[in-house]
Parts: sequence; C-alpha cells; structure tokens
Amino acid sequence: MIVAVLFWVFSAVAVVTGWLVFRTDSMVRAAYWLMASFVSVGGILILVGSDFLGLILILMMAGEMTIMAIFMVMFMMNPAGLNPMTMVHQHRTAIVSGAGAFLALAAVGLLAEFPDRPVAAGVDATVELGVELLGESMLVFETAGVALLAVMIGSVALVSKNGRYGPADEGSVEPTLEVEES
Amino acid sequence: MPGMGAQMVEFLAEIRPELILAAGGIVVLLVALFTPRRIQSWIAGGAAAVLAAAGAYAVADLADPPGLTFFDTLAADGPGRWATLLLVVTALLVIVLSVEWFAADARQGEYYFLIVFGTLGAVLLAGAADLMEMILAMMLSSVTGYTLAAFHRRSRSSSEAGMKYFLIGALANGAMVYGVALLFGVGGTTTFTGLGAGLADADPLALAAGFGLVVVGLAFKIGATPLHQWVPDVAEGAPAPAAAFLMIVGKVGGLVFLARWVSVLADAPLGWRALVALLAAVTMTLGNLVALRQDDVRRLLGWSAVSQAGYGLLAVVAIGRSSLAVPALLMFLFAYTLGTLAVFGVVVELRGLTDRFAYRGLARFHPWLAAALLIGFLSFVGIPPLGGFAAKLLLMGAVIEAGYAWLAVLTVVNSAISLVYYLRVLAPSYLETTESAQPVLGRKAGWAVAVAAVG
Amino acid sequence: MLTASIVVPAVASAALLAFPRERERLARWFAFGVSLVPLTLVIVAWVRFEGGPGFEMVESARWIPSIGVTYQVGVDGLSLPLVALTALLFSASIVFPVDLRGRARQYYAAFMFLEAASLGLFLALDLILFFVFFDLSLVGMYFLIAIWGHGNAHRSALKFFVYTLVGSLALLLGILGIYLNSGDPATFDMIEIIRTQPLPASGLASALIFWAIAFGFMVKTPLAPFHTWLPPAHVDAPAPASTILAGVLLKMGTYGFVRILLQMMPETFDRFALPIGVIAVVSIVYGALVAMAQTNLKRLIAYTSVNHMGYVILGVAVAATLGAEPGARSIALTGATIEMVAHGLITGAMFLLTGSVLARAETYEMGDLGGLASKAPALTGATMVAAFASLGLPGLAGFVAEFQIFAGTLAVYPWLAGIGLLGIVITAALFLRMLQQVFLGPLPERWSSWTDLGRRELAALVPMLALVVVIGIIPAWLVDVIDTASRFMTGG
Amino acid sequence: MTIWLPIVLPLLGSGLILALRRRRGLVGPVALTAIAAAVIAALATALSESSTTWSWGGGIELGLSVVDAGRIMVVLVPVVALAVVAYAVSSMSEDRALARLLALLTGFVAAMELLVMAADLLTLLIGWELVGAASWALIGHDWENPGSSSSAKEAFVATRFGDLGLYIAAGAAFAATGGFGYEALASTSDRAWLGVVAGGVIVAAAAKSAQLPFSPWLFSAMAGPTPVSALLHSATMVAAGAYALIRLQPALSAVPWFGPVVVALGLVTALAGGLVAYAQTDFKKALAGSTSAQYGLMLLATGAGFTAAGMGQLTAHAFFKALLFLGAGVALHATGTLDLGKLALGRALPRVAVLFGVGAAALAAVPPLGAAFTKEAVLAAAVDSGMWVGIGAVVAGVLSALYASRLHLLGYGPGDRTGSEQGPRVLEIAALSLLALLTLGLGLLWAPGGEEILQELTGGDLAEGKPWELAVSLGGIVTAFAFTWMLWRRGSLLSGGFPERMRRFVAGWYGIPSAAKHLVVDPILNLSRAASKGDRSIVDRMVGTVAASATWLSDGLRRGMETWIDSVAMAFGGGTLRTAEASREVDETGVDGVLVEGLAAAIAYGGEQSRRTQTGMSHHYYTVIVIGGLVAIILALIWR
Amino acid sequence: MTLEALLVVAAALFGIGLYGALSQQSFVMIMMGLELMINGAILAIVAFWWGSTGGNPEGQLLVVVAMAVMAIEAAIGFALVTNVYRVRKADITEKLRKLKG
Repeated sequence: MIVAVLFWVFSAVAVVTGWLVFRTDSMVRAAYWLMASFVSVGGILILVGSDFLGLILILMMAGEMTIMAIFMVMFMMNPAGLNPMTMVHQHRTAIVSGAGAFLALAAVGLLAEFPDRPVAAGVDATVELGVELLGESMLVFETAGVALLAVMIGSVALVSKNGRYGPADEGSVEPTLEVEES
Repeated sequence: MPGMGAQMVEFLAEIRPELILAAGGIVVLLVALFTPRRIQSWIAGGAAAVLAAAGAYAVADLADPPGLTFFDTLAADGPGRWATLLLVVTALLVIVLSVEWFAADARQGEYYFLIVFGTLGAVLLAGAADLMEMILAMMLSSVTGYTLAAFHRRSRSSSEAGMKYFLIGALANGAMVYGVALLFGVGGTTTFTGLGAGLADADPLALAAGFGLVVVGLAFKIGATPLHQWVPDVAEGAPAPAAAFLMIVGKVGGLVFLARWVSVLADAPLGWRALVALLAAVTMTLGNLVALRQDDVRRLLGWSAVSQAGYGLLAVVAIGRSSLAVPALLMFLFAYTLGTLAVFGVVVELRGLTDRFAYRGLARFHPWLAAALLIGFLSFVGIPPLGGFAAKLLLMGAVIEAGYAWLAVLTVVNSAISLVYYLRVLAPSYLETTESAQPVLGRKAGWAVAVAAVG
Repeated sequence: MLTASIVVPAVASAALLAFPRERERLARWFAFGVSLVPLTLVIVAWVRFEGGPGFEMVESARWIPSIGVTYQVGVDGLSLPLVALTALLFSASIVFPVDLRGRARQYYAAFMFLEAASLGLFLALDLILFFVFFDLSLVGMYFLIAIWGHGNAHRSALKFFVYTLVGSLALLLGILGIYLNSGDPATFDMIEIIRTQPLPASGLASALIFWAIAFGFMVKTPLAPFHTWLPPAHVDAPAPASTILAGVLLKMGTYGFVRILLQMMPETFDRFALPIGVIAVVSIVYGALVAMAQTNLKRLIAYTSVNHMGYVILGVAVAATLGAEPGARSIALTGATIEMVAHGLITGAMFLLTGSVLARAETYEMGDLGGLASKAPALTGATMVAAFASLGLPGLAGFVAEFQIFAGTLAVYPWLAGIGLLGIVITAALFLRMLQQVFLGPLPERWSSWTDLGRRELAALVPMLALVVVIGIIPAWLVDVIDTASRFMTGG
Repeated sequence: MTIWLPIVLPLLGSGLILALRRRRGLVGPVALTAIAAAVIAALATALSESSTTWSWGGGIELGLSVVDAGRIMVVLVPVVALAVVAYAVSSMSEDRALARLLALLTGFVAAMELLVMAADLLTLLIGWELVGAASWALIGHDWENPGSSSSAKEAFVATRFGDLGLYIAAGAAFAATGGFGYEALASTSDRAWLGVVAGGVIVAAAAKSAQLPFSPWLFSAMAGPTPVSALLHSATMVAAGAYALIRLQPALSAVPWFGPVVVALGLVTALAGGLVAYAQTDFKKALAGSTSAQYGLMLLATGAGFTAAGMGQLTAHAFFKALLFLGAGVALHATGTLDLGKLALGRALPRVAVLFGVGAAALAAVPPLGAAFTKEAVLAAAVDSGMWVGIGAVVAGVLSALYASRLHLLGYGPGDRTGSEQGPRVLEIAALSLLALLTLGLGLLWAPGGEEILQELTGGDLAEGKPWELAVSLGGIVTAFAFTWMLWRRGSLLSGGFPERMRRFVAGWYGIPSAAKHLVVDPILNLSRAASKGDRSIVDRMVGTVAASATWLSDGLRRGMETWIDSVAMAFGGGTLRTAEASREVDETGVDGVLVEGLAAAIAYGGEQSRRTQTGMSHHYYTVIVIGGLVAIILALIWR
Repeated sequence: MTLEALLVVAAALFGIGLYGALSQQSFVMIMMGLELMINGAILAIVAFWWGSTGGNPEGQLLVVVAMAVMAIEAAIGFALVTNVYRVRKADITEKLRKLKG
C-alpha cells in the first residue's frame, strides 16, 4: 500500500520535474529540476528493491548536477545564469516527436506481452550485482573502466588550457597549404 | 567461486589482442605524459609497436576454431578476428599518415593514445556477443571518435565536427540504451546465446521497438541513414588522418557486429531483413545523390562513405540466406578500408587540399598520388580487377541469392551515378593541368602501402 | 602462348609509363614493336588452329577457386578471327600519326593497356575474366578520348564511360544470374557452362538474365535506341581511338551476344530471337537513314556503324532460331562473324582516313570539302575502297558478310530480310554522296595546297584495305575457320 | 582453267594500263591487245564449253560455265568492246584521263565476262554488282563536273535498287536448294521459293535492262563519254538483264506467271520506249530510248519461251547499237552538239553516214540484215504467245522503223553542213566499219539453215515463223519510211508530228523521273532528315521526362523533410521557386539534349535537392533521426 | 505498482527528454534532455529486472552500464561544449553551420 503511494508520488515528481527542466527560464534551475527528477527515479529504484543502484543514482546525479550548475555559471557568463531566457526552436516538431515517442513506448509497455517473472523475494540485489560484476560480466566491467579512462583523457586533452609545455592547444591546427615545395 | 581465477586467466589468453591494445594504450599514455616535447612524435612509434603486436596476435588467432569467451560476452569467430586484423592495420596506416600532420601539435601523445583506444573500442564492438558489451564498446569507440574529430583545438571546423558528431551520437546512444532495455525485458538476458532462445517467441511489438532503437544506434556507428549526417561533417572538419580513421573503424566494427546480431534474430518474429534492405537502399542512394554536386573533395569522400555504408548493409541483408554474405561483408570491408586509406592518404599527402579544382595537373606533378586517387576511386566504383569489384560482385551475388535482386539493380544504378562524381575529381587531376605543383607533406608510406594492397 | 599476348602489352604499358621523359619516336617504335608480338602470336595460333568443335589452346590457372573463378583463355573459330583483327588494328592504329599533345608515353601506354584488355576479352573463357576485361576496356578508352580527343572531349568521354558502364553492370547482374544457376558448385567457367547449359529454357529467371545481358551488349554494340553515346564519342575521339572503338570495342558487344547469349542460353535466346531480330533490323534501317542526313563526315561513319552492327545481330538472331533449318542458321552466323571482322577493317580504315582529313582540313564538315581527288589520289582511292566495301560491293569484305547474313535470314525471317535489304540501297546512296561531296566536283580554293597521305598513314591503311580485298575475293580461308565454330553452335 | 582467261586477261590489261598510265602512247595498244586476247580466250572457252567450280568457303561451291547462250555472249562482249575501245583510244586521245577510262573499260569487260559465265546466282550477283559499280565510275568519268558524278550516282542507285531483286533471288535459291547453282534451281520442287527467285530475277533484269519503270536511268547514264554509252547499251551493262533472263528461263519457266509477266513487261517497254525514241530530240537519248524498246522485244521473246529469238535479237542489237552510238559520238565530235535539229551531216561526213545508215537499217530491221531475221523471230514468238501480243510486236516493229529512219534522216541525212567539220580518224572509221561488217554479216542467218544454227548456238528454240508476219512487218517498215520521209520533207520530222508539250512529256519518259523523285527519293531523304533530328529530339524527350520525374521525386522528398523542419509556408514558397528552377534545368538539358548529360543533370538536380536535407543544424538532424527511428520500428513491426 | 505502470513512467521520461533534446537550442540544455532519456531507460531496465526477468542480475549491471553511458556523455559533452565555445563562441546549435550541404 504505502509502497504504491510512494511509487505514484515519485513517479509524478519525476515526470513533472522532468517537464519543468525545459519550462524554466534559467539553466541553473533547470539543472536542479533535472536532479530532482533523477532523485525521484532513484527513489523508485529503491522501492523495487535495488537499493544500491538507487543510492548510486541519487548521489551521482546530485554530484553531477551540482557540477553542471557551477559549470553553467562560469561558462554561460551570466551571473548565476539566473537571467530569464527562452532558447527554444522547432517547438511544434519537438512536442510532436516527444509525444510520439512517449505514446509509442507507452504502447509497448502496455500492449506488449512481457514474460511474467517477478524477482524472488528477499534476494540481496547488491550481492548479486557484485558477483555479476566480478564474475560473469567481468569484461563488461573492464570495458566500462577503459571507456571512462578514455573519456577522462579525451576531455582533458580537449579543454585543458595549458598543458605540459605551455599552451595546450598550441599548433593544433591543420597544416597550411601555403608552404614552399619541400 | 572456485576455479574462477584460473578460468579468467585462460579467458584472458583468448583475447590477447584486446589486452595488448588496452595495456599498450595506457603505456603509450604514460610515456607521452613524461616525454620531452621535441621527441613527442616518437610516441607514434610506440603506438605503432603496440598495434603491430596486437596485429601479430590477431594473425596468430586467425586459425583458431570459432567460439565464445568470457561467459559468452565476446565472440572469437572468423569475422571478428578478420575485423580485428583489419582495424589494427587501419590504425597502423593512420598513424603513419598522422606523424607529419600532427608534428606541430603539443599534445600528440593523447592523439595516439586515442587512436589505440578507438581501435580497441571497434575491436570489442566487432567481437561483442552481448548487448551490454556492445553498448560499452560503442561508447568507447564513440568517445574516442568525438575527441579525435575535434582534436584540432584551434580549428573552427574541427571543433564543429566534433560537436555535431557528439550530438548525434549521444541521441543515438540514448535511444539504443532504451532499446537494449526492451530487448532485455522480452529476452530476459543480454547475451546472444540467451537471446537467441529468448527472442524466438518474444512479443513482436516490444521486439520491433527494441530492435529498431538498437538499429538506430548501429546506424549511427556505420554512418547509415537516418544517422548519416555526421559523416560528411567529420570527413571535412576532422583532422584528415583522424577522418580516415573514423570513416573506417565505425563501419568495420558496426557492420561485423550487426551481421552477428541479425544472425541471432534469424527465427525471431521480426522484419529485420526488409528493414535493413530499406536502410541500405536509402543510404546508398542518398549518399550518391548528395555527393554528386560536391566540390570539396573531403566532403565528397564523406558522402561517398555514406553510400558505401549502404553497400555494406547489402551483405547484412543476405546474412543467413546466402553463403556469400559473410565473405562479401569481409571483402567489402577490406576493399573499402584500403580504398579509403588510399584516397585520404592522398588528401593528407596534399596537406588536406580539398578543393577539387585545386587538383588540376595532379597526374603531371605527382603521378603516384594521382594513381593512388585513380585506383582508390575506381575501386569504390567497382571497376575490376580492383578490390571494390570483387566486393560488389560478392555483394550483388549475395543479395540476388537472398531474393533481393532489386537491391542489386539499385546498386548498379548507384555505381553508375557514383562514377560521375569520382570522375569530377579525376578529370581535373588527369585531363587538365596547371603550372604550379601542389605542396605535399613529406612521407608517402601510407598511401603507397594502401595502393599496393588494393586489388 | 595466348596468355603471353595479353601479358606482353600490359607489361609494356607499365614500362612506357616508367619511360624517361618524352621521347616520342622511341615510345612509338617501342609500342609498335610490342604490338607486333600479339600479332605474330595470333598468326602462329591461326596456323596451329585445327578447327574442331569447342575450344583449342586452352590455358587455365586457379584464381579464386572459392567462388569458382578461374583464369582461363582459349580460342575457337569465333574468337580467333576477332583476336587477329584486334592485334592487326592495334598495330595499325599505333603507326598512324596523331597529335599527342606532348604526352606520348601516356598515349602509347593507354593503347597498350587497351590492347591487353581487348585481346583478353576475346580470349577469356571465364565470365569474370571476361567482365574484368570488358570494364578495363572502358577505362582505357575513357582516357584516350578524354585526354587526346578534341571538341567536347570531356563530355563525350564521360558519357561514353557512364553509359557503357551502366550496360556493363547490367551485364554483371546477368553474369551473376548465370553463376547462381550454374549448379553446385557454382562456376564462372564458360566451357563448363556451355557444356552443361544450366539455365532452364523457360521461366522468368532466364528471361530476366537474358535481357539484363542483352541490354548490356545492346548498349555496347550499340543497337538503336541505345546508340546515342556512339556518335559523340567517335566525333571527339582521336582517329586511332575511333578505329579501336569501332573496330574492336563494338565487337565486344556482338561477340558477347554469340558467346554468352547464344552459346550459354540458346533456348532462352530462341524465345526472344524475333524481338532481337526486329531491333537489329530497326538499327539497320534507322542507322542508315540517320547517317544519310549527316553533314559531318565522322558522324556519318559512326551511324553506319550502327547500321552494320544491326546486320551482325540480325545474323545472330537468325542463328538463335532453333526451329530453323541448321544450314541457314549456320550461314547467317558465319556471315555475322565475318561482318564483325569486315566492319572492323573497313570502318577502322574509314576512321583513320577521317583522321587524315581532320589533320589537313581541321573540319569534318563535308560541305567545306570537295574535289580532293585531284590533290590526293591515294586518299581518294583508299576512301573509295573503304566506302564501296562498306556499302557491300562484291569483291570486297563487306559483301561476303552481308550476303551470307541475308541468305540465312531470308530462309528464316523473309520479311526482316526484305526490310533489312533496304539498308543496302540507302548505304549505297549515302556513301556515293559522301564520295561526291568530299572528293569529286571542283576543288575549292582553300584546299589548293592539300597534301596526299603520308608514309605512316599508308603504312597503317594499306594492310587493312588489302585484307578487305583479299577477304572479298577469296573468302574461303576465313569462312572455313569461322564455319567450324558456327556449325558447332548451330548444329548445322 | 582456260575458263578464267576471259576474266583474267582484261583484268591484267586493266592493271597494266594503270601501271603505265604515265606513258600515254602505250595504254591504247595495251588495252586493245588485252581485249583481243580476251576475244580469243572467249572463243576457246565457247568452243570447249568448259566449266569450273571454286570454293566460297563454308562448304558452298560456286561455278563458272559456258553453255547455251553463254557461248555467244562470252564472245560477243569482248568483240563489241574491241571496237568500242578502239574508237575510244583514238577519239579520246586528248582526254588526260584516257588511261583511267581504258582501264575501267577493260575491267568492265572482265566483270561482264564473270557475269556471263556465272553458273550460279551468287556468282551472277557478284558480276552483276561489279558491272554496276564499274558503270558508276565510267559514267562519272568526268568527275570534276558535279553534274556527271551525281548522275552517275543516280544510275548506280537506281540499278542497285534492282539488284536487291537478285539478292532476294539468291537468298531464296539458298532457302530452296541450300545452294545457288542454276541446275539445282531447275530441279527444285519448292515452287514457293522458286517464285521468289523468279520475281527477284525479273526485277533485277528490268532494272539493268532499263525496262519500265526503271528505264529513265539510261538517260542519266548519258553523262558518260560516248564509248561508255556504246558499250553500256550494246553488249554489257544493259544486256546483262536480258541475258540473265535468257540464261535462267529454263529454270524459271516452271513458275506459271514467269512467262506472261516478262512478256507484258517487254511489250509495254517496247512500245513506250519506241515512242520516247521517236520523240527525243537529243541524239544519244533517242538512241537510249530505242535501247529500252529493243530490250523490251528481247524480253518479249524470252518470256514467250523462245530464248533463241531473244538471244539472236540481243546479238544483232549489240552490234548495230554500238555502231549507232559510235556514229552519234562522231557527230558530237564533229559538231559539238547532240541536238538532232542541228546535225544532218550527210554531206559533211558521207562515209560515216553510210555506216550509220547500215546501223539504222538494222535498227529498222530491214531485210536482209540479220537484225531483220531476229526481229521476225521475235515477232513469231510474240504471235505464238497470243494475237494481241503479236499485234503489239508489229506496232513496236513499226515504231522502230519510224525512229530508226527519223534518226538517220535528222542525224546523217543530207543537210547544209559541208565537209568543214573535223572528220573521224582512221581508227574510228575502222571501229565503225568492223561493227557495220558484223551487222551485215549476221545477214547470213537468212541463208538456209540459219535457224538451225541459231538454235544450236543459243541452245534455245525459235517459234515457227509464218510468211504473212514477214509481209506485215515489211509493209510496216515501208509505210514508216514513207511517213518519216514525208514529215522530213515538211521539215516537221524533229517534232515527229507531236504537239510540243506532248512531245516533251513523251521524250521525258512520261514524267517517270519526276514521279520517282517525288514518290521515292524525296520521301526517303525527308525521312532520313527527320530521323536524324529525331535522334536528338527523341533523346531530348527522354531527358526531359527523366529530369522532370527526378525533380518531382526529390522535390517531394525535400518538401516532406521541410514541412517538418521549416514551416509549411516556407516549403510552399521554396517549392514554387525550385520547380521554376527545375523547369529551367529541364529546358537546358532539353536544348543540350544528350542522354547521359541530361540524365546526369536530372540526377544531379536530385543531388542538389537531397543536399538541402544537410542543413548544417543539429536539431534538424535530430528531427530526421526521430522520424527515421519511428519508421524503422514500424517497418520492423509490419514487414515480418 | 506494476510493470506496466513503471514502463509508462519510463516512457514519459524518455519522451520528455526527447522533447527537450529537440526543442532546446543550448547545447547544455540538449544534453539535459539526453540525460533525461537515459533516465527513462534506467527506469525501464529496473522495471524489467523487477518484473519480467526474475531478477536477472544482468539487469542491475545494465543499469550500471546506463549510468556509465550517462556519465561518459556528460563528461565528453562538457569538454566539447567548452572547446567549441572557446573556438567559435558558439553555445547554441544555430551557431554551428559552417559544415553543411
């Protein structure tokens, strides 16, 4: 009972905040709405019994969204990115597409026949996840690590202003066509 | 779990190329961080060595019997191994091309690291036998791809290319993850071994949605419609060697994976064959049509890459219905890779010269470059005895046998169209002439090798 | 031995490109010397030819066994004359002088390349090999026209390339169709396919395959209405290239009709023999009519090519009519093959002559010419021989061919023969008109300093025309060789 | 092997003449010796009735043989040629192209001999066409003058049209017998094909022998120099037609309608041609008309089945017609004109007048000349095949007497010209005399046993002549002479008593030439022009349609995109713009008008349009992706 | 709380995210949309893990993978945005239209 109520609450919050993300006129607020949406999804995760993932999601999103907000501030060059602004294009198309996607996927959810195999009661999801991670899906885990490493390096290479030898982006352009015949 | 460790070790033995790439890449990175600037370019040698080693092991494994490893998350079969080899070779040649191109760059180290990891990503994608593995492999190769595309951090077009590449890729991945979720829902698992059974009697609606969304992701990877838009932008904006790399690796990895993926769906209630056929048709036609009016050689190559993706999909259409399908796929990838390398090699060699009218008199001043261009293009058209011909031959044979003769006819028409725009580049370089020769970079190895290999 | 005749020119072509800077005379003599090699080889082959049914001097090697592709060459009574023709025409065209635009090496290299491709095509006994050479010939010819052509050469060359490429790709589809039907293991081996006749006589598949291939060859041959690439290509091509285009490349189409359609799917061809024959007759009459209205000398000759190719295909169509009496089919097929050779020699010479005219007058317009007979007896004489041969005068090669074709056709499709005969009168009229306009009548002022044919021009022309006369007077030596093949194909 | 000699010797002579063309002195003798040798060789073959075969290849055997009428013909050709060439050598000695002329003449003889000795239709066809080609060169001898070369062209094309008949005949023979030989043909049972053969041969013969409706080409043949006309009309070119019919009559008579058709053809031409000859005021053209008429008579006889009569007539005609032409040539040479109104050289050139008189008399068939004998034979044959035919033949005979006498009176009758004109040389006189002698010599046929000799020589037979026939024709001749004499006295002989317009009409072959021009030549020419225009414009249309359809497609595609991407209004505005652009494009390609370029333009236009989908703005791409994704899912769902 | 309900919510999140990605001009906002889409995906995965796959641990792992994807995209995305802003002073899609056609 209580679970059901919570579920509906979380769901409502997730969807509404998600919607607000694009209705607000300040990026910072948008960021926090988004965070809210994620948090409520995390809540749902906990409800269905994968507590670990739920918490992870909440924490990660909290962190990330804070970063995003700060980023916005320093990046968007407007004080706290609080100035009102609407930056929207092809609105009709967007609405149609969004609604279309929603209807399509919802239809899948409602009409499609999914095998009815609910999770057994009392399994410790976290332990299983750990086993899976270090067992059968070792490779997946490794790959994820490698990918994250690549991202770190890549983003650093792209953004860092000054690297090991002075300006990092020095000479990072195409060769010019005007050179004397070598 | 007892014996787990031992098992892991033997698994590791089965993926030596991947391991070497991963470890080697990290080594390259570390070295790069502590090398004085003037000898930064030596790192290229290191990266090349890593790739060579991986390639050696790939060759060694070629003969092994096909099978699955790592609890069925990774396939070690013929196509996968050939793809590995092809990718490694590509990366090697690209590195050769890159040395002078990036000579001025202060951060070459990272570049080579990204090349290595990008290769790794594509290799894993080509070998993936598990949807999760597929997602991550794709992330790996995409992320490196975005970075490589934008690697000229002071170039306006380079950064734009990177950004667009990312925007399209991100959407594709988002859709794909949801698709995987649906497939997981109906199939009960993410490994192909499990899905093969699980999807046989799956609910068609969910299956179609999931498959469609996954195909969207793969279409992005191989540059097929409706996610082809990044290809020309990257071809034009990205650093030429990186562009060559990105034109190739995505297709190799993506197509090989797609081929394996559809063979899982063989008896699922799903119209995947017709869908792929349609994608192929639209892709090749659109690519050729748009390429017709390009005056920018690199962009033209991008669009021709799109049409080539369409040809590649032909092989997938025939999977499971024609014994020619898999050979056709590999032959196509082989010819396409070498042709692309040859042509982009010429572009690199000409310092990224990209206005087709600036190619006047190429045959006169750089006969070998012109020859490379000629061979590469004619191979794309499918003029015998070049590799492209064998590829087209097998592809058409495969689709006809698979009962899609109309695709073969369409391929014919498209080949004829493509000839026109290739000639629009060849004509100036062979028929006209100017006084001034085009300036060139120093080394010629890259395209020389490629040309030697074509046909 | 046959292989050598393909390899030698190919190698020579590469060698020419590697030549030290422009040495025109050297390049020419080298090319000419090399072109003599296949010629001698062919003559040897001719001597050793026994003339049984089937192929002789077959040489084969593994190529791509996995999909049943082999390297295989050989000759029979059909291909031998065409190979000889090819070798001869190339030697002649190489001798013939032409404005090289200071790119002699590339020019002769292109010629050598083209020679290798052409010989290979007629010798090939594997469908893939056949197709490979078929396409390579396009590439070579494209560059010859585009680089050394005049007028609107780029356009014409592009059109030639793309148009015929479409044809060749259709052909490729057809070949794949044959391959996929060629039993298990599937093979491209022509001898094998001819022996086993894998394709069913009826059925949609065979029909589609047939028309795909037929379309490919109709473009190449060309038959109306697929001929529109021919006139511009000829008009803008340098004279020797036109000679090769008319003398050799067009034959690839007609040869394919016989070798692939007639030999590999006779029952299917039988179903469509009449339509093909009708198309051929249309080409005959249409080509002649259009030619008659031309004012441009080279264009006129180009259209007569359409007309003559019509004769060839008419003969083939007759030979394909299984119901008919074998003797008639065989004589028609023999005639068609002779027509290929005759047309190669006659029209080849004709195009070389237009080259001589262009070099002196810088125009093809017949209205601007006239009265040249007094200034250039040799040029006039040569043209007259060629023209009369082309309009089918007895004693010259053209008649031998056309008469046999008609004799055969009349027995099978009397009405087609009757209509086709009109072409003979029209060609007579148009050629006499051409001679009259260009060589007879008063000599215009501006040509008072006209010079007659030079040594190299004669050296190129005389052998060809001599052969035309020889075939016309004593056809037996040629007819008998071809007859071995056509009897075998028609069971006559 | 001797059978080849009559062909080879003249050929050698011809080659030799060309080789020696610089040495003007030699060419004449060479030519004469070559032909003289040919005469001897011909005699030899004729006496030995030799025959041979040669291989065409592909198992087809062809043959030469000298039998029946061929025995006469093979000798006749070189003999007449000898006289003509002799005349040419002397009369044209100033012509700088004499060597070419002689070479062609001798070559011409060779070709004709081949035709004569042919034992099968293929060989016949070869000789037939070669004769035609040679005649083209001969008629166009004076090539620098556009008129003569174009009339040569007309002559050749006209006869070649007839040649098609022979092509068909040969083909039909092959279809019927699997070969071409005359004998096989005679023994075949395949009536249908045999009918085709007969028809073909008749057409070919009619064209060569200047029967209706082909007769007019003889006029354009007049463009050639006199010796050429002489040879063409007497023993070669024109004779070929009649000869072929005579030679093939035994084989073809199995076709029921063969005889009647030939008879009708001959009779009609004989009458019509006679009128033409009578009405013409040009010396040579008048003779030409008579030629048609005379060959008409030969066909008449042949068709009636009495080849001996036909062959005899042919022989006699060969001699006197050559003689007459040479006479005309002399007149031309002397006065520089051929207008019958301006000649009357009786006093100026008495000797020639006499010789010409002989010819004219033969033409009029005045006994006891051989010509008269053969004419009677023809008449008998005609009567034999029907009363009306007989009457027609009589009328034709009267006509011939009319124009013969007219010609002589106008051409060589006594006139006011006196000996001032430059007379003929010795050699020319010799040539004329030779022919005159031969003409007279034939008179021996009247001698008892003449008929048998004729039948024996020609291998054919004669109709039983009846005395009244002779009487009738004699009466006709006398009245004809009287009539012309009277007119001549009145000075209205030139017009022949015709009103002028009618005379012109008749003399111009009843307007057949213009009819042919309007009904045959012009339509073909127009057709060909139309075709060559169409060759481009048809292609245009194809281009146009392709371009249009491509435009339509890509336009639709673009609009589909942009209704999503931009606003609908934008799309429509742009749409109209682009369609305008498109139509311009179509127009250009239409004007440009070559298939591949047009196609390329069309496709390239499609390319232009598709390029618009690459707007460069990511959110547009997103839209495309969403649409694509949905489509993909739906397809994957429905296409199972 | 049923599987259907969960899926509908997930679909809603995905749809909203897609709407955002399409409608927003600023790269950053677009990225938020993308994150939201993946958010929906995560919810769907968990739903299946819970409802239809008998708690197959792969489900949980798949969630981890999805999060990784999210993180990776966020990181690289910010890097690229910064870079493009530095070079091109561009922060919305309309400003990046040099490469087109």
